[in-house]
Amino acid sequence: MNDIQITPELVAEHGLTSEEYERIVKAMGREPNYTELGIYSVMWSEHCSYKSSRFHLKKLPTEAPWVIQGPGENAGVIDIGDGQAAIFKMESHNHPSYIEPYQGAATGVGGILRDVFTMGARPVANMNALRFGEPDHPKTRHLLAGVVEGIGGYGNCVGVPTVGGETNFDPSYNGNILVNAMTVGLADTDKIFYCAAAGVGNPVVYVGSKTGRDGIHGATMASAEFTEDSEEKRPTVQVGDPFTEKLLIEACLELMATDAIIAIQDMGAAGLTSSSVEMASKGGVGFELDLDKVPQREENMLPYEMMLSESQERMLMVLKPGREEMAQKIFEKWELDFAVIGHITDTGNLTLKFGGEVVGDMPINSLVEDAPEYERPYVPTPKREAVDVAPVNDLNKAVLDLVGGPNLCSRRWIWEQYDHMVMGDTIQRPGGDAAVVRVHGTDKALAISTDVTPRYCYADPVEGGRQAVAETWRNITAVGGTPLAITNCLNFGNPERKDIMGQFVGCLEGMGEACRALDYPIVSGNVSLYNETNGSGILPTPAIGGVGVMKNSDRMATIAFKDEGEAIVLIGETKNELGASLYQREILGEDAGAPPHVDLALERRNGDFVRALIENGQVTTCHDLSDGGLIAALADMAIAGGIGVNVAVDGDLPLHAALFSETQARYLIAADTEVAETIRKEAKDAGIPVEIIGATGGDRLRVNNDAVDIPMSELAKAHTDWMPKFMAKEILTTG
Amino acid sequence: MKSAVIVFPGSNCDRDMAVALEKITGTKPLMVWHQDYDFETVDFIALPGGFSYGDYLRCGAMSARSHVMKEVIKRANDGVPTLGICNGFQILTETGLLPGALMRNANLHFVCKDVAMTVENTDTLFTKDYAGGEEIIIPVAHHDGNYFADDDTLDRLEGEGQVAFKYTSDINGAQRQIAGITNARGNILGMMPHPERMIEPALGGSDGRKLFTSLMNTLN
Amino acid sequence: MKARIHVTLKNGVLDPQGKAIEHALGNMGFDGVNEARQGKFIELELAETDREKAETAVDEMCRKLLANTVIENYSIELE
Amino acid sequence: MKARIHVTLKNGVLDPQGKAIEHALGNMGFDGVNEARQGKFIELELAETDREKAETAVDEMCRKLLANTVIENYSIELE
Ligand SMILES: Nc1ncnc2c1ncn2[C@@H]1O[C@H](COP(=O)(O)OP(=O)(O)O)[C@@H](O)[C@H]1O
Ligand SMILES: [Mg+2]
Repeated sequence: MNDIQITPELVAEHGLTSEEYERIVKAMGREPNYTELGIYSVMWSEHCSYKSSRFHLKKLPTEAPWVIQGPGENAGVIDIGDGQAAIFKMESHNHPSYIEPYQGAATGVGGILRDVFTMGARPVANMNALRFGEPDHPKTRHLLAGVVEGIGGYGNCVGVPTVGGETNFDPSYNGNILVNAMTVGLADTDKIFYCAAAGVGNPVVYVGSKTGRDGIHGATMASAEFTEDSEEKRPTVQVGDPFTEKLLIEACLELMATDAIIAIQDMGAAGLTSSSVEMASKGGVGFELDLDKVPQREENMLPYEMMLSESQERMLMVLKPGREEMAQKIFEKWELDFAVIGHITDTGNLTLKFGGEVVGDMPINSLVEDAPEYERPYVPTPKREAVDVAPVNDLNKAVLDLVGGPNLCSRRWIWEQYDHMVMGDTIQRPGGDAAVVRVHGTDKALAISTDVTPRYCYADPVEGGRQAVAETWRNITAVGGTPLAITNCLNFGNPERKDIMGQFVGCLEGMGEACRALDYPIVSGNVSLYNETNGSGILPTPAIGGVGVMKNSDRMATIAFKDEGEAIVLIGETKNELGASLYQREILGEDAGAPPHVDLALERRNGDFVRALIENGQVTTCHDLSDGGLIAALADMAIAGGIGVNVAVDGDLPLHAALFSETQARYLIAADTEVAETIRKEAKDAGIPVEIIGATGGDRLRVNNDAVDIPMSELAKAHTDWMPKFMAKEILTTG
Repeated sequence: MKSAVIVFPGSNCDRDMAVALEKITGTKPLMVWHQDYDFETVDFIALPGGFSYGDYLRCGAMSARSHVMKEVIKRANDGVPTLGICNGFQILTETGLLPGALMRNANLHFVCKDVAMTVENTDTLFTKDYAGGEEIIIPVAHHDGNYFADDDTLDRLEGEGQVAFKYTSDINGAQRQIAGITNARGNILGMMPHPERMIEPALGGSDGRKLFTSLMNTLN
Repeated sequence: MKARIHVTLKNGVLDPQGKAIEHALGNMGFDGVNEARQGKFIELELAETDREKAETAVDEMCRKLLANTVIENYSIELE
Repeated sequence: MKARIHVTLKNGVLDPQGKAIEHALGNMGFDGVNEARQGKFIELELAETDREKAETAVDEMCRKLLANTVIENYSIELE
C-alpha cells in the first residue's frame, strides 16, 4: 500500500492544499509515503490542528487561582476544595449525528466521557446541548428521536446520569444539527493524570476494544485500492459499545489507583495517530509502535487503516517499566484487550513498524508544531440599531404560544429518556436552571448548566458571546452555586467566509470579556467549523458549559413555587429590549434590532446578591430571566410548583415590553412576605433595582388584573404537551 | 444484617444499593464480584440495577448464566432473602427464580421518572413496614420493564399474593400493571422501580426506606 | 460450519417492536401490512465440522442462552 | 403473503451484541464458537397477493424503515 503513488488528486482527497503538502515535504525532507500522508492529513485537519481557530482561542482567559489545568489537556480541571477537583469538557458530534443520529450521538457521549476519565476522574454527570432544524422540516423528528435515544442508550448503560442540557429549533440547523455533549467528573487533586509521555524505553500500552476499520477518514474512501470488498463502501459511522466503555472506566480507575501510569490518553478523533502524537509531543519524546501488536477486529488491516481508525472505547498509556503484568491482570479482569504495542524512544520521531519493516517515520514536532495556522480574514458583523417591536392584541395567546411552543415548552419528553438519577447524587433534576449533583459522600455539590442564545450571536456576536457566558453564570447562581469555570463548544459555519469568521472572532471577544469580568475562566473546549450546507451556515452557536460549586447542598434553590401567598421579588431593572427576542421571532415572525445588552458589572452585582440570599438560607425559590422574559419565567415557576400567581407591573414600559423584554441580569425570587420585605430593603441598600411585583396563589397566571389571565391547567397543558404531541408523529423505528 | 451486593460487568446501581443498605441497616454490604462465587454466608442478597453485559441479547440473560448466579440460585432456594431491582429483576426472571419475562417497554422508549405504585401485599419480608394498599412514589429507570406472563401465571400470582407492587397507571405496558413480584415462598422479590433511589428527601423522597427497614426488622 | 438461528416470540406473547413496526408502516402509508413480528437472527461460526455434533451443541446453546424459552421459540439451520 | 426479512450489520461494523454472545458462550463452556453476529428478523403478513408488487413494497419498507442502511444490510424472502 505504501507504494501507492502520491498524486495531487490524492493530496486533495486528503483535504490538504498544495501549499500544505509542500510544507509536509519540507518538514520531512522527502515525500511522505501513503501512510504518512494519511497521518499528516488527520493531524493537520481542522479538527485536530485548530488551524483556523488557534490564533483567536489564545486570546481567551484561562487562568484563576482555582484552575489546576486549563485548555490543552483532554479536559479542564478546577479545584473545588478539600483536595477534590472537578474535571470537565464539552465536545461536538454534529456531523456523525446528522448521518446516523443514534450512533452519532451515542459515540459523542462515549468520546466525551473518555476525555474526562482519561484524566483520572470518575464521570458523575452528562449534559447535552442540542440544536435541530425547524420543527416542520421533514428530518427534524427523526433526528431528534435518534439523537435522544442515542444519548440515553449510551449514558444510561454506562451509568452516568444525564442531568441537563438545552434544546433549540431553528431553520438554520435544517441541514446541520448540533449535538454537543459535556461530561463532568470528580477526582482527587493529587490523582490527576496527564498525557505527556516520559521515560525512554517505557512501554506504550493499548487497552480497550479492538481496532476495526471504523470511521477511517472519509477522503480515503475514494481510493479504489483501499477495500478488498469494493462492492460496499465502508461505513464512516462508528458504532458505540457503552458496555465496553463502562468496563473501561472501571478498569482505568482501578489501574489509576496504583502508581503504574506515567501518561494516558484516550483515542478520540484520528485514534492511534493523534493519541500517540499528542503523548509524544507533550513529553518531547519519540514513539516506536509495532503495528502487528495492535489488537485487531478485522483481517488484513494495513498500517494506514490502523493509524487512522476511529474505533471507539480505546486508550493508550505509558506505564512504568515492570508494571505491565499487574496492569494486564486488571484489564483481563474487566475482559478488555491489553497489549504492549511499542515503547518510548529518544528520536523525537513517530516510527511505525509493520511486518518487520519501518512503514512510517515522521518527526513528531512537524506533525504538531509545523501544522498550519491561519489568521483567516474576517469582517465584523455590522451593528444593528435598536428597533421598536410591536405589541400584540392578544397577550394570553402570545403567552400560550411561547410557553407552549417549540422553544420554551417542557423538555420532559427528552430527559425522561435519560437516566438522570443513577449514582444517587442528583439533587436537582432536569427542568430547573442548573442541574445539581452532590459530590459523593460530602455536603458539597456541583451546579452545571449549558447555554447559548444563537439568535443574539447572529444579531451581534460580541453581545451574544458575552450573553452565553453570562447565562450559564446566572443559571448556576440561581440555584445557589458559585460559578467557577466554563468549557465551550464553538459551532460555526465555514471559516473561509469572511462574515462567518467575523462571527467567530466577535463571539470569542464577547466570551473573553465575560469570563474576565465574572472571574470565570475557560478551562477546556472544542471547535466545530464548516457546519454549513449549500452555502448557508448555522446561526453562530458558541455553546457554553458552566460549572459551579455549592458548599452546602442543603442550601439550594429551585424554580418551583413552594407555597401560596409568597411574595414575588424581581431583582434587576427591565429595559425595553425586545430586539432579537423570542417574542419578536416567534410571535411577530421577525428578526431585527440589537439584542439585549449585557452589562457585566450589573450581572455580577445582581448575581452575587441573589447567591448570598440562597447561601444564607433566606431563599429557596429562584429563577433567572432569559428567553421569553419575565412572563416566561413566571410561567415556569408557577407550572413547576403547581401554584398560580398574580402580579402587577407598572412603570414606563409598554406592557408587552415589560413582559417579554429579555433584559439581562434579572432574577425572580419567591419568599415569605416578611423575608421578601427584608430582601427588598437589603437590595435597595446595595443599590440593586428591586421590586415586589405580586404574590403566589390561586390557579391562574394573572398580570395587571386581567391583562394576562390564563388558567394554570391550560398553561401547564400547553407547556407539557407540545413536545410529546410533536414527537408522537415520529415514525418510531425498532431499536 | 449482613448483605451482599452482586456486581456483574455492567452493573451500575451497585454503589447506589450499597449506599442505601449502609445508610439504613448501618452495615456496609459485601460487594461480590461475579467471579467470586464462594462468598461468605450472608443474611440477604441484592442483585442491583444496571446494564449487566450491556443488556445485549436480552436483559439479564448473560448474568443469569454466570457462575455467581449458580450460587445465588442455590442460596435463594435455601431461603436466603434475595432482592432484584430493575436489571436484578430481569436476571431473576431469566434464571427462572421468578416467573415471566421483562420485555421492551410498550412505547419502546427508556423511561426514567418517579412513578406511583401501590403496595399489594404487606405480608412479605420486604413490605411489612408499608401499610396495606399504601400508595408510594419510587423512580423507575428502564428500557425493558414490560412484565409478561401468561394468563394462568398472572392469575396464580395475583391469587397467591405474589404481586408485591403495582403501578397506579400504565408505565411500560406491563401486564396488569405489575411492578414487582415475589416467589411462592416469599423470600425472593423482583421489582422494576428503584427503592434505593428514594431514601432521603434530598433525592426527592423517602418512600423506598420501608422496603429496607422491613427486611432489617424481619432479619434482626 | 455456520449456524443460522432464528429466535422468535411465541404465539400469544405481545411483541412491542412488532406492533411499533406495524404502526409505523401504516403511518408511512404502507397499507396492507396485517401483522409484523420482530425476532432475532443469530449467526455462529463454528469450529465443529460434524453436522450432528454441531446441531446438538447449537441446540443446547439456544436452550441455555440464546432463547428465553418462556417467551421465545428458536430454529436452527446449519450450512 | 408472508415476507421474511433479515437485517444484518454490514461487514466491518462493530457488533457489540455479537461480541458479547461469543464471550458468554465461551464462559458457559461452549468452545469453538469463532464468531457470533446478531441481526434482526422481521416477518410481515401482507395483504398483497402479487409477488412482484409485494417485493417492491417490502424493499421500500426496508430502505425507509426496517433497516438502517448506513450500517445495515437487508434481504427479503417472500412466501
Ligand atoms: N437536551 C436536554 N437534555 C436534558 N435536559 C434538557 C435538555 N434540553 C433542555 N433540558 C432541560 O430543560 C430545562 C430548561 O432548559 P432551558 O430553557 O435551556 O433552561 P434555561 O433557560 O434556564 O437555560 C433545563 O433544566 C434543562 O437542563
Ligand atoms: Mg435559566
